[in-house]
This record gives sequence, C-alpha cells and structure tokens, in this order.
Amino acid sequence: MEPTIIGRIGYAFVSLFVITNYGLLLIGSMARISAKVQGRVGQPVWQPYIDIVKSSAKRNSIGHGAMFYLGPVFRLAGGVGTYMFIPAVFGSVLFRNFSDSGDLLLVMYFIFFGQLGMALGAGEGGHPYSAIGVSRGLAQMTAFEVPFALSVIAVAAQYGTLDINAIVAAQQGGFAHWTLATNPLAVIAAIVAFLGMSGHNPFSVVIAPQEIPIGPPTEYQSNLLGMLQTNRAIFNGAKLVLYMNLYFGGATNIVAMVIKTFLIYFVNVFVGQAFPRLRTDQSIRFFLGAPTLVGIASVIIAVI
Amino acid sequence: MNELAKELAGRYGARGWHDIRKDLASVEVDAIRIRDVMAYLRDEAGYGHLSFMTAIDNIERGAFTLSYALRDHDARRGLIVHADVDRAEPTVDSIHLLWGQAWTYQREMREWFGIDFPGSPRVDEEFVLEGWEGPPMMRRDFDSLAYSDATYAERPGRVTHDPASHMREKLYPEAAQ
Amino acid sequence: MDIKDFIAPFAVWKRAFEKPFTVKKPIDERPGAPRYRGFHMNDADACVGCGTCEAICMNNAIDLVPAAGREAKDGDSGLRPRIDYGRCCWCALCVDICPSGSLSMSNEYVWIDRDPDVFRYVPGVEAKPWDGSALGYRRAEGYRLLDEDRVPMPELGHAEAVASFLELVRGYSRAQAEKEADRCVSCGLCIASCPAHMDIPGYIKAVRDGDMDEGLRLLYETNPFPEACGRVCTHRCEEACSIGSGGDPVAIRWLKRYIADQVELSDYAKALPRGAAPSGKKVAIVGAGPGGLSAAYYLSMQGHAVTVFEAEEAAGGMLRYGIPEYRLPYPALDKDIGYIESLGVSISRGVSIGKDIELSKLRTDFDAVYLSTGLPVAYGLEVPGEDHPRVLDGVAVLARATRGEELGLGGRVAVIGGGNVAMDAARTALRHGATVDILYRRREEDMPADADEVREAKAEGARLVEKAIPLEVRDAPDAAGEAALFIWNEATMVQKEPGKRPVPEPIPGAVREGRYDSIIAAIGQGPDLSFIAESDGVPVKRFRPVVDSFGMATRAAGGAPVFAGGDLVNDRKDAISAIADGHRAAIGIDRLLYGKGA
Amino acid sequence: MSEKKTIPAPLANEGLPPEERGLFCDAAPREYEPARGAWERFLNWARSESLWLLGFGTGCGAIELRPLMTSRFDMYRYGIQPRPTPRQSSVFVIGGYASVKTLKRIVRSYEQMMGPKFVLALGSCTINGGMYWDSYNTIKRIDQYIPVDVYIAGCMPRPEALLAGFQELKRIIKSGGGEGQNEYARNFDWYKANQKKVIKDWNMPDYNW
Amino acid sequence: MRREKQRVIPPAERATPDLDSGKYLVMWQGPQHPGITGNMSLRLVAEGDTVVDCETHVGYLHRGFEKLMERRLYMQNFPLVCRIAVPEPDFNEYCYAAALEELAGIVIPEKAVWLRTLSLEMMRLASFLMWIGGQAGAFGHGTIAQWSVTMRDYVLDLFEELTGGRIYHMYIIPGGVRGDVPAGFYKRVLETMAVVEKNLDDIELVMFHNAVFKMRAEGLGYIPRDWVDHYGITGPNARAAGVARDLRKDSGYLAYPRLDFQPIVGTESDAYERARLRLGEMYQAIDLIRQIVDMAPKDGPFRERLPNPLYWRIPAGETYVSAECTRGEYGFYVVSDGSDKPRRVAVRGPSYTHAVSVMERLVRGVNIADVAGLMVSLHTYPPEIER
Repeated sequence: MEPTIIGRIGYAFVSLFVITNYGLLLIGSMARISAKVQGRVGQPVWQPYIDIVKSSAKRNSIGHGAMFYLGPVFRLAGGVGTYMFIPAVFGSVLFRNFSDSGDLLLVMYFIFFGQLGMALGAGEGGHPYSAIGVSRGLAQMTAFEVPFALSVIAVAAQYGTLDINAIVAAQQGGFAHWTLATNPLAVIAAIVAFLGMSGHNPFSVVIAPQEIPIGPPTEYQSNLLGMLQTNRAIFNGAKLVLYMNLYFGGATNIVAMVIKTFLIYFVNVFVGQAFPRLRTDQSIRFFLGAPTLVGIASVIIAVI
Repeated sequence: MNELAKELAGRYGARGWHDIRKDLASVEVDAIRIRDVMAYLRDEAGYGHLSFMTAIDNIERGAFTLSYALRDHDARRGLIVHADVDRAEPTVDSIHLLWGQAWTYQREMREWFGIDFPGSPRVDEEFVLEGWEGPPMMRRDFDSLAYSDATYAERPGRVTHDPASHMREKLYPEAAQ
Repeated sequence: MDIKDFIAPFAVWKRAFEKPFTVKKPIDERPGAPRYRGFHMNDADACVGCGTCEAICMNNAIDLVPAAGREAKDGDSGLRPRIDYGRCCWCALCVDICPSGSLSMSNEYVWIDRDPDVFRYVPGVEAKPWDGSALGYRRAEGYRLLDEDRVPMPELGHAEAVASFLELVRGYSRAQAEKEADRCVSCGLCIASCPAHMDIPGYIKAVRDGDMDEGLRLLYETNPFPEACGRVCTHRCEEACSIGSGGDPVAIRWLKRYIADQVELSDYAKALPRGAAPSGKKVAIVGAGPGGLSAAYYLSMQGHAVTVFEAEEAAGGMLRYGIPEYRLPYPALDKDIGYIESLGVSISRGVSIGKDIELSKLRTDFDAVYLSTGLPVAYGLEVPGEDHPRVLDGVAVLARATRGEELGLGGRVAVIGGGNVAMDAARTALRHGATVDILYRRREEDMPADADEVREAKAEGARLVEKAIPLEVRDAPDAAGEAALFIWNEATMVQKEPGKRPVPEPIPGAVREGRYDSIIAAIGQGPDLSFIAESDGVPVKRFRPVVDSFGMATRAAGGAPVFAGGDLVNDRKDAISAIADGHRAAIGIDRLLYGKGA
Repeated sequence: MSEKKTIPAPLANEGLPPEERGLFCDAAPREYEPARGAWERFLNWARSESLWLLGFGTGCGAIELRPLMTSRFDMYRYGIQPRPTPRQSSVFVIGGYASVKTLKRIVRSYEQMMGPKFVLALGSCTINGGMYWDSYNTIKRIDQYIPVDVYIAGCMPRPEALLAGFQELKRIIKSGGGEGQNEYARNFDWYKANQKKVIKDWNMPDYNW
Repeated sequence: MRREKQRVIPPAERATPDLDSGKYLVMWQGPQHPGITGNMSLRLVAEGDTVVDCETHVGYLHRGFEKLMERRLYMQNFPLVCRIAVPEPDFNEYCYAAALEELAGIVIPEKAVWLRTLSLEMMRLASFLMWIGGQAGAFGHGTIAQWSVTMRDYVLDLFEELTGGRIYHMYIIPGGVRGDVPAGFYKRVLETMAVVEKNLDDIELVMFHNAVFKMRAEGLGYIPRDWVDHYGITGPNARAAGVARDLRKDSGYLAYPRLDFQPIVGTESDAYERARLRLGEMYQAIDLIRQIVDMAPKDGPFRERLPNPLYWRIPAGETYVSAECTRGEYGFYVVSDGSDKPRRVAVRGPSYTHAVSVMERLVRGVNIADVAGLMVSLHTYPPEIER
C-alpha cells in the first residue's frame, strides 16, 4: 500500500531522525575505537549529543553577514538532501525516503552543494584560516571527485541506470551480485575517494588543527556549530548509505544497514589512525594518480 | 694558545688574556675594532661558532661590557671577547654579516640595554616586549620590583613580622626607645 | 618509499588489542611519590618562628604571623610561617634550610578553590587534610643547607689546663670566626633572651663582613664589657639560638670575644662613638662591678661626670674576684675597664660605702646615685657545724685567689653547691693540686651552672656527687681542726607537684660521709644592705631595694635620686643582667637629669 | 568579588589609531539572563559535560595539559577536549604566569569565546604573581583582567590536580555558578581599565571579534 | 639515494613583499595555535599556498629571568632557573650549578656526578618523547603523540620518585644533588626503560616506515651544511647536516667521558632525517641510562657542603658552562662581582637561533601546511629564546 504524501513526509522525518542518531552514535563509537588504538579509553559514545546541546545552548553568537549564516544552512540542506534521495533500507517503506523521486545525479549534486555552500559561508567569516581551509577543501574535493565520479559512472554504466533503487535491486541475491564482486575496481576507486570525502587522515588537511586551525569552521560557533555537528552526522550517514547502496548490495533491513555502514565507515578509521595527513597538493596528486586510473579502468570494465 | 693572545694583541691591541679554565679563555678588545676582531677570529683563528652575545652593565664605571662567546669546535675550546662601550652613548658595530643569528642578539641588546647597532636588521623593532614605556630593563638602575609594585596589582592581605622586633614588642616593650 | 611504508603503519592497530595506558581514577590512584613536594606541613611545637624560611624564600611566599595560642618566649618568637600559595614554587628550600627541622611537605597536591584569597595558611596551626602525612618531601639524611656543627673552639687540653691558670679557651682565628658567623641566620631570636638585648645578628654580620670596628660599635651600644662577656657570659642567647633547635647553637659568645680581641684598646676610640658634651651633672656609682661600670660608661657617654666608689682595691667586682683567671684573664677585664676609665670616669678604689662614706652624703654631693653593690655575703650551709674552721666561703676563696693569697685548701676538697661559683671554686682547687668532690643536692642536669663548666670541671678531675643533702660538718678525728667530716644524706628525686621540677627527698638511712681538708660552701650569696639608712628613703623588700623599670629606687626629698641594679636587685644574678641594669639606669638617670620624664 | 566597582570608561577602544578601529568591536559585551528551572539545569549539565578547552598554552601550565589530553590521563572520557579556535571553546586554561604581551592575547581570546565561558587558572602565578612577583613583565592577579572560575594550586599543578579542577568546574557549572561571562559584562569597564593600565600597546595583530 | 631537497632561498637580502599589491595574504600563526611550539607566533606572508616571508615574534613568555636573577641570592636562583625551559628544566639546573661550582671552586662528589648524568639523560629522553609526539602531531598523526607522551610520563614518574617533582625537579643543586636514589629505584628505571624501548620500536615502525610521513617530511626544511657555523646551529639539527658535534663528547662534562657512546650523525639534513636522528638519540639515551645505572657508585656522599646560602658569596669572575640538551648547546654565562648575588646571568638556548634566524630562512618557500611540521622539526622552545 502506497502511503500518502503526508505519510511519506512523516516517514521521511522518522528516517531522518533515525539516521541522525545513528550518525551521532557512529561518530561516538568511532571516537572510542580510535581512542583504543591510541591506548586510552576515549569519550562516551553519546558525547556528540552533549556537544550539540552544549553548542546550541551557547548564549551568544557572532555573525559575519547573511552568507555566513547560510553556510551551515546550505550544508545541512546538502546533508538532508543527499539522504532524502537515497533508500536507506531497500524495500522498506519507512526508510525509502524519496529515493524514487531522484536519481544518482541529484544525490551527487547535493553532496557538492553542501560543501560549496559551506565554502561560501566560511569565506565570509573573514578569518584567513577559513579562507585557506576553504581553498584547500575545494581543491581537495575537486580531486577526489574525479575517482568518485568515475566510479559512479562505472556503476551507472554497469547497471544501465541512474536510479539508486534499481542499482540496489540489481545487486540483490547474494554477495556475488554486489558491485564489490562484479566491479571491484570501481569500489576501490570509490573507497579511496571516500577517504578524501570524509576528511579522515591522510586527507584531513582541510580541518587540520595543526596546519592552520581548523579550516572552514574556524569562525563558526554556538548554534551554527551545533547545526554543523548535526549535519556531520546526517551527511556521514547519507554518504555511507549511498556507498552501501552503490557498492555493497544495499540493505534489506536496518540491521544489515547498520553493519554494512559501520564497516564502510570503519575503513576510514582504520586508515586514518595509521597515517598522518597529506598536504593538499600531495592529496590532489594522489587522487589524480592511481585512484583515477583505477576509476577509468572500472569504467572500461563496466562498459565492456 | 698564547700564540693567539699575542696575535690579537699585535693586530688589534687586545689585552687581558685570561684562561678561565683549560678550554675557555677571555680577552678584551676596544669596541671600535670588534668587527675586525670577530672577523679575524672567525676566519683565521678557527672560532667559527658564535655561542651567544650579551652585555653586562658596569654602571659603576659607566660602561657596558659586551661579551661575545665564540667556540672553536675542532679545537674544542671557547673564547669570550669583551669590549667596553660608553654607557651614556652606547653604539657598537654590528656583526650581523658575520653570523646569521647575530642580529637577533643585537636586537635583544638594543631593547634590553639600549645599545645601538647601526645597520643591524630590525634592530629597532620590539623584541620580547610590547608597548614597553620604561627604560631598557636590563640596566642596573632599573628596579624591577619597584616597577612591578607600581604597575601590577597584588593580592592584598599580606603582612609579615620580623621575629626580633615582634619579640621586642611582646617581651620587652620598654626597650623600644 | 617501498611497500613497507604502506603496510607498516597499520601496526598501530596492535595497540587496540592491548590494555589502555589510561589510569582509571587518576586522582585516587596516584598519590604523590614518597618524596613528592606537596603542600607544606609544620610541626608547630618544634618550630621556633625564626623566619629563616622567609629569608630563603625567593618567591616572597612566606610571612611570619602570630599563631593562636603561642606567645613569644625565650627561643620562640611565637610567630609561625604562613605560606602564600599565590607565590610558592614548591622548591622546598624552606624545608632544606629550616633550622629546627620542623617544616616538611606532604605528598598531597590537590587544592582547588573558587576563591583566590584562600590559598594562604599557617601550616601546623590551621588544620589541613594533609596534616600528619607520613609521606612527602623531607630533607635527605645528611643534607641540610645549614651546618649543624659549631666550629670547634681551640682549648687547652685538660691535663695542661689543670696545671696552670692559663686561659683555657684560646679564641677563634679569623677563618674560624667567619665560618662560625656564617652559621647564623640573623633571625634575632637571641636578642630577646639577652638581658642587655644586644644586637647579636648585627655584630655577627660584622664578623662575616670582617668589619671589626662596626662590630665593636654594635657591642658597645649595649654592652661595655665585650671582653669579659665574650668569655664568661652566661650566654642565654645561645639557648635561644634558632640554629640550636636543630644542632649546635651559634657560638655567639665566642664571636663577641673575637671582635673585642681583634681591636686594640688604642684603636677603640676610633671605632666607638664620642661622648656628648659635658652636662655639668655629677653621678655617683657605688660598686665598680660590671653593673656599676656599665652605668658609668653610658652616663659618661651622655656627658655626665661619673665617680665610682669601689670597696676593693681593684675594679671589676665579681668579674675580677669571683671568676678565676683561667676563664677571664685580668688583662682582658682590664681592657674593658680601661676603656671606660679612658672616657673620664673616675674610680675611687678602696672606698666602702657605709664605712668610708655614707649614702646620704652621696645624695647631697651628687645629682644622682646608682647602687650596684652586688651580693657580697655568702650564705652558710645552715647545718650543724657550719662554723667549722674548715668550712670556707666559695666567693672568698676565689677572691683570695685573685689577690694572689695563699689558699691553704689542703689535698682533699669538697665543694658544696651546683652553681658557677661552685664550679669555679672546684676548678681553682684543682689547679692548686687538690682532689675535689662536688656535692650537689639535685641531679647534674638540675645544676644552675653552665653545662660547659660542669663538663670541664669533671674533665679536669672533679668528682661529682649528686643528690647529696648536707646533714652536718664535724671535726675529723685526729685532725686537730685541720680537716673535717662532711656528712650528707643520699636523696632521691620526687615529683611533688606536676609541672614543677622534682625535689630531693632524703633516703632514710643512706647517710654518707667524707673527710676533707676543706669544705667550700658555694650555695649562694646575699646582699649587704647595711649602708642603707631609713632616712635615705630607699624602699627595701625581701632584702632588695625596690626599683621601677629604670632602676630608680627613690627620688625622695633630702637628696639626689637613688637608682639600684645588678645582682642587688635582679633575679638573674649574672654579669650581663647587671650590665643591662646599669645601662637602663643610665638611661633613667639621664632622662631624669634632663627632665625628660621617666 | 565585591571589591570591583565600575569605573566609567569613555570609549572601549580609546587609544587605537583611527584606521585600526574598524578591526575592533566597540560594543561592550552585555549580560545574558540564564534560562530558568529544569531547562537551565539541563543546559548546565550539557555545558559541564562538554568542556572544550582553548588550545592556547599561555605559560608553563600547558606542559601538563599534554599528559592530560593523551592516553594516560585521557581527559576525553570526562567530556573535555581541546579546540583550536576560541570561537568554539568554552574553557580557557590560564597556564600560570601571564606576561603583558600574552595577557593581551588572553583578553582577546577570552572575548572571542562564546558564552557561557569558564576560566581555569593554574598555579601560584595566577593567584598572586608566583615566583615572578617582582618581574617587570608579568601580571600578578589574573582575576584583575578576566573573571576566573576555579583556581588550582601548584607549580605546576599535576594532571590529576587539573582533573580535580575540572571536576570542581563541572560542579560549579551544574550548580549554576559559572557566570563569568556575565560577570565580565557587568564589570566590563573595571576590567578594561585594569587591562589598559598594563597593556600599553593596545593594538593586536588579529582579525576581529 | 639522495632525496629531493627543498629549494634553499639564497641568502640575499630579504626582499620585503609588497603587501599592498593584493597578491599576498598576511596571517599570524600563533600564539593561540596548535601548530606552534609553545607560546610564540609567526607572521607569515603567503602567496597562494606558499610562504614567501616570515617573521618570528617572541616574548610571550618573557619573564625577565636574567633581571630577576640579579635580584636574588645565588641559592635562591636555583629554583628559578629550571623554569626557563619548561620541558627540559634539568639542563638549566645543571649549567647554573656547574657555573657556580666552577666560580666558587667547589668539586662535587662522585656520586653527584653520576646522579646528575642520570638526571640529564632521563631528561633528554623525556624531552625527546614529548617532541616526537609533537612532530607526528604536526603532520596530523595524533596516535604517536598519544603514546609517546604517556611514555614520557613514565619517565616523569621516575623523576618524581627521585626528585620529588614531576616537571620542575629542582634536583641538581649547587654542590651536588638533593637526595640519594630511593631503594629499588634503579630496578624501576630499568623496567621503565624496557617499556619505553618497546614503545619506541612501535613508533619506529609506524611513524618512520610511513609513506605519508615520508612524503611530508622528506626534503622539508633542508639545512645546508655551511649554515651550521653561520647560524650557530647545534644539536641534532647540526648533526643531521653531517656535523659531528656533541658537547657530551667534545666537552666531556660530568660522567660522559666514561660512558660508551658515539654522536649520531646524519646526512640528509631534512625534517625526516632530523626526526630519525632524534629517534636514534632516544635509543642512545636509553642505552646511556642503562650504563649509568650499571656504573654509578652505590655509596658515598651526594653533596658537597656549601656555606650558609643566605650569605653565600662567590669570588668575582665569569664563566660559561654549556651542555648538550636535546636541542643543542645549552649554556649559562655567569658573571660574579664578589657579592652574594650574580652580577649577570645570560642563558644561551639553542632555540635562539633555530627558531628565529634559521626558521625565518627555512620557512620561505614552504607550503603553509608544512610550517608547523618544519617548526617542530627544528625542535624549539620559545621560553629559552626570550627567557
């Protein structure tokens, strides 16, 4: 039975709520895992919640013009938008979101939209650290988008569609049907790009505390920061769900979704704890090197 | 070693060679020849390393004594070169072209003692202080405590008693006159 | 770069499977190390409030403040250090230097407060949670910033000493004196205990600085007998010395002597201040002992004409006649007296008051009179047979020795008493070849004599008989009055009242006796007030003139005011007290003469 | 804190050259009324459990922050973490003595922080000058220049003492006592007068606040 | 294989960029900045991502030690000096004490010599451990810092046990040391050394065999050999450039002549080489500590008696005593006029030249993101610059 549009909006809110919380807990638990590697106990898993409440409960805040305020809004819109057009759980009415109304291109647009919006807003902050962070972020984004885009093209070509639901549907029926199995090169290119996308080491120079603190969000504080933190959870969740759908056969229930996304995210941490970070020019050179070649190869494989 | 003492005396009128310990000596030259002496020591005598430079305020005789500490790493010995400058009008030749870090020391001495080194890069810029309005603070006649008391608020409530006078007050007040 | 550079970094994950480094409950689980320099503790009873901690503290973190329930007393200023944790840097130099060793540190390190004004406290007085902590910084064994050992004073060996009347104590050399002076921390606790309140830290500093003229000047500010006091002073100051609270006290007396010894009498005038212009007033002083001459010195410094009347043929009083030569050689005493005389003080020797001249006459002839006659009359033994011809008076024996008369003590001598006179008499007898027993009714530690004196007397061969209560003196059989039997009862010490010193109680039946050629009674002296007539208006109570804080006994009509001081008046009965009395009286007399009140 | 009285100051940025005035805000900070009841208690709980401290090592005290933020003492587990920018930080740890030059940056960073903000002062030097009591270049009492919530005795306080200090700070925040921001706003003129008494070169190489 | 070096800007006169041209971005790194060591700041002028000009600004930690020392008694200065370089206070204590002992003609007991050496070597190890965390952190590898600071803390535990202090030990007092080793101390030293060594092996594997670290550090901050004398560069920075100078060997102070070690020398003279060399010195320090534990006399006095510290006067004279700290030549120049307070004390910290002259030269042409890593690779402590 197809729910009404009101019902779908309601479901979308529930879905958004779930992914937000999941995203926050994911961040919290990854922080704990990182802590373990560093030989310590680490923060409570629910620490991100407290941080958001704290940030939002700041009594004053400071602005630098309208665009400054719009930055986080755009970013949040990017995060929510990305998520809204991806099915979180394949076949679930509740977690279907509006995935049938948009396709992969729209999702990719939202991914960039958020980052660009943020860049515009942060640039307004007037702080040179923000400006430098923004330039690094955009440069690095341009670079990792190349293998990512190639990989997406490969997937689209392989399944002959841009509809995410259709892509997921095509991967059903066991591991052998996953893109991971059918086009591993595309997955490799995408995962490497994902490292850059999620800003973990070695591609974290954008928000690196040592190499100019802390990049774009330097001037963001109070409720704006709370908004950014919330968005981080949603955006992470959205990207993970997207990856799961494109490469790892999607999920038919919430448990599978949690396990798969957790593992995908863990790749970040796994690599991140082992390496320092690269400079922007180095990471650009890196993304445009091997990952791009792999991406091209994956496209070729898909087309053939 | 006395070779060098003689050489320095002959060439630059250096005097007062004094062996502080077996690997450290000091010698005195005229401030006006300091650059030549340093160049000689660096290029001819093997003292290639400038450890530090500083000044001593000999207010009693109206002079700043500059100390240049050099080291000959190969011979494993050090030399401190002294030069007196007039305290009223302290100006010394800069040696920033001889050693790459000398200008910092000169900037420091300019700020701390008020000794000028014409031509030294950024010598008139503030070094460690900011907005300092007092006299050069390493001069002996600058009283740090008095300045601090006058400038920075102290937590009130401190009072102390001298044991001897406290006991006089308590035990034999009649001797107070 | 090779493949290892991509693989090896993942070795970080090894750590994820090991135990975390994290301490679970850091605050509870990690007390400071046993040596940790945490918050201060102070044993307030051992502390003497000398303020050396304050002096060494480069942070100016320590104040000395009056502590509740602690009064200033001899050797304790009653102050305790208060530490400002807005200053402290936990270097523990205060602990390292603390003369009494009372300061220490706990290993506690957590003190948090909203209010910045609370971080000050008096350790050991204001209770803190870490009080009594067994762990924390203590200065290491063998590590102390101050030297606890006194520079040893060169002395004659005992065998050598007992063979002559040479001065025993040879005096410090310059190096020794400076080293000893270096032990002083200039706390000034000693000043209060000195009857004359001499500026002890001041003159010790002069020794350190090698400035003898300054030292002498400081000595003469309060004491015109530095040579004598530098040798025989009862040095109450050393008992109060803060260094003594954790080691040997500074040898204040020897340093005083050192200063005086270094300056020739002919150079005194250069070092010392000149007297005031003549005032035209005349003052009579009775008794040329230390008290009388001290008054004479300070009065003459004020420009008054002073005449001193002395019954003996030489000035110096008990310093000359009561103290043997080996302790205070006559040239040293003569130096002190000589300087006072050089200021124009006239001493009429051989003039006895009451006999040769009446007090009332002095009151008419002079503008003020100062009585400093001391205690010339020896107390008897007050036992049957005390009049026995072989029972001698200790002070008289010493005086005869001074005059160079034959003592005729015989080979076996008993000295009864435990004071300095007893020790001096015993040691004089030893020097005349006698075997000496010292009998005292209490224990050695109860003896009023200086511990050094007792120790030396014993070292020189005197036998000490403690807890001996005299019972009787009898003629010795077959001695024809040339020897006597001294009979005493052994005693035991009984604590009669708590807090008081125990008293000797005779043990029934434990009666002992000894045969002696001489029995020297040295159990104290009393005054001779026979020269004071009713009409002089000098109030006398319990055999003492009653005086005010300036030593004034009367300003009754019919003559000049009369002052009194020294052993005649005070309880302490030593030279330095007499000197202090003389000085005080000089001030009083001066004020009176100038009408400055008083 | 009753000793503080308001000294009227004509203009906050007096003494700045006109071309530089634009770099600085001349609006005085204002007081903010806390929310009421359980809601404020909840917010205070969140504030106390998420203490982000400004990564500004102003003095020696910074040395003990390193162990605190690394694995042995692991302050993250108490909800404390360093933040590189004052905008996002809520706790300022004054690491001991402050030279005049640093004080200027301290004041500025403090003003850049968003309220409610808290200050932890370490060691003797912040209380009464410490061992630099006679130095010509260090202030003696940090509370003359910015409001302080908690003092920790020591030189330097150990990481454990710092943790205890953070616990005390949490207690204070939870009890609604962490109102340093309002304190600063209320006595703004007094603080400014004190700051300007010692900071003679009032310009700062920075951006805005 | 020689690595590609960062281009060294010729020592021509510093060309001040035309800031009004709009081509450049001026920004401050520090003092409130995690990418700066300690409390100091760099004023960077960047063109794009590249720094074209830099001025170091110091003085944020200036407390006027040299002035304060002239106001204090010789012994009172003893707690003061260690505050000059916070992460490595013992070298101040040693240099100050040694200078006074030399001026006053005091010879310290054998045991004190060894305990001082032990304390200095432990300090070197602790300081390096702190540094390596900073170096990894400056390139974003926080894990290393999380480990190494804890290792440093274990060494500090030893200090706490020996001296009673964690950070400021105030142990090397003029005349000797302040206390003997506690019972069982040497055993715990060896245990801790084993733990630290094991962790260092992990760090070596993870940090130095790391593609990203190599990419960042290799070629960064190349110091040509002829700069060493020109700028007075000392310590690992000089040794990495191939100049085998180590005061522990050259001056042979304390017990070093009796210990078996050789200065570690590098060739490449870039950030990676310096880091590698310092890692080697950490292993060397562990080795030296083991030797010291083995050879130190177990009995005997640990301190020479000094005169009363309240009046201690030192004969007029001057001396300069230096020691090899983790960063290079650390020295105290003490001038006495015969009174109870020093006439002048000047402190020579290696960072004085490393963080100012050398840094300003090296940072030109470097990517902004590398400034922090470069700064840390010079291993600088601002407080010893401004005192």
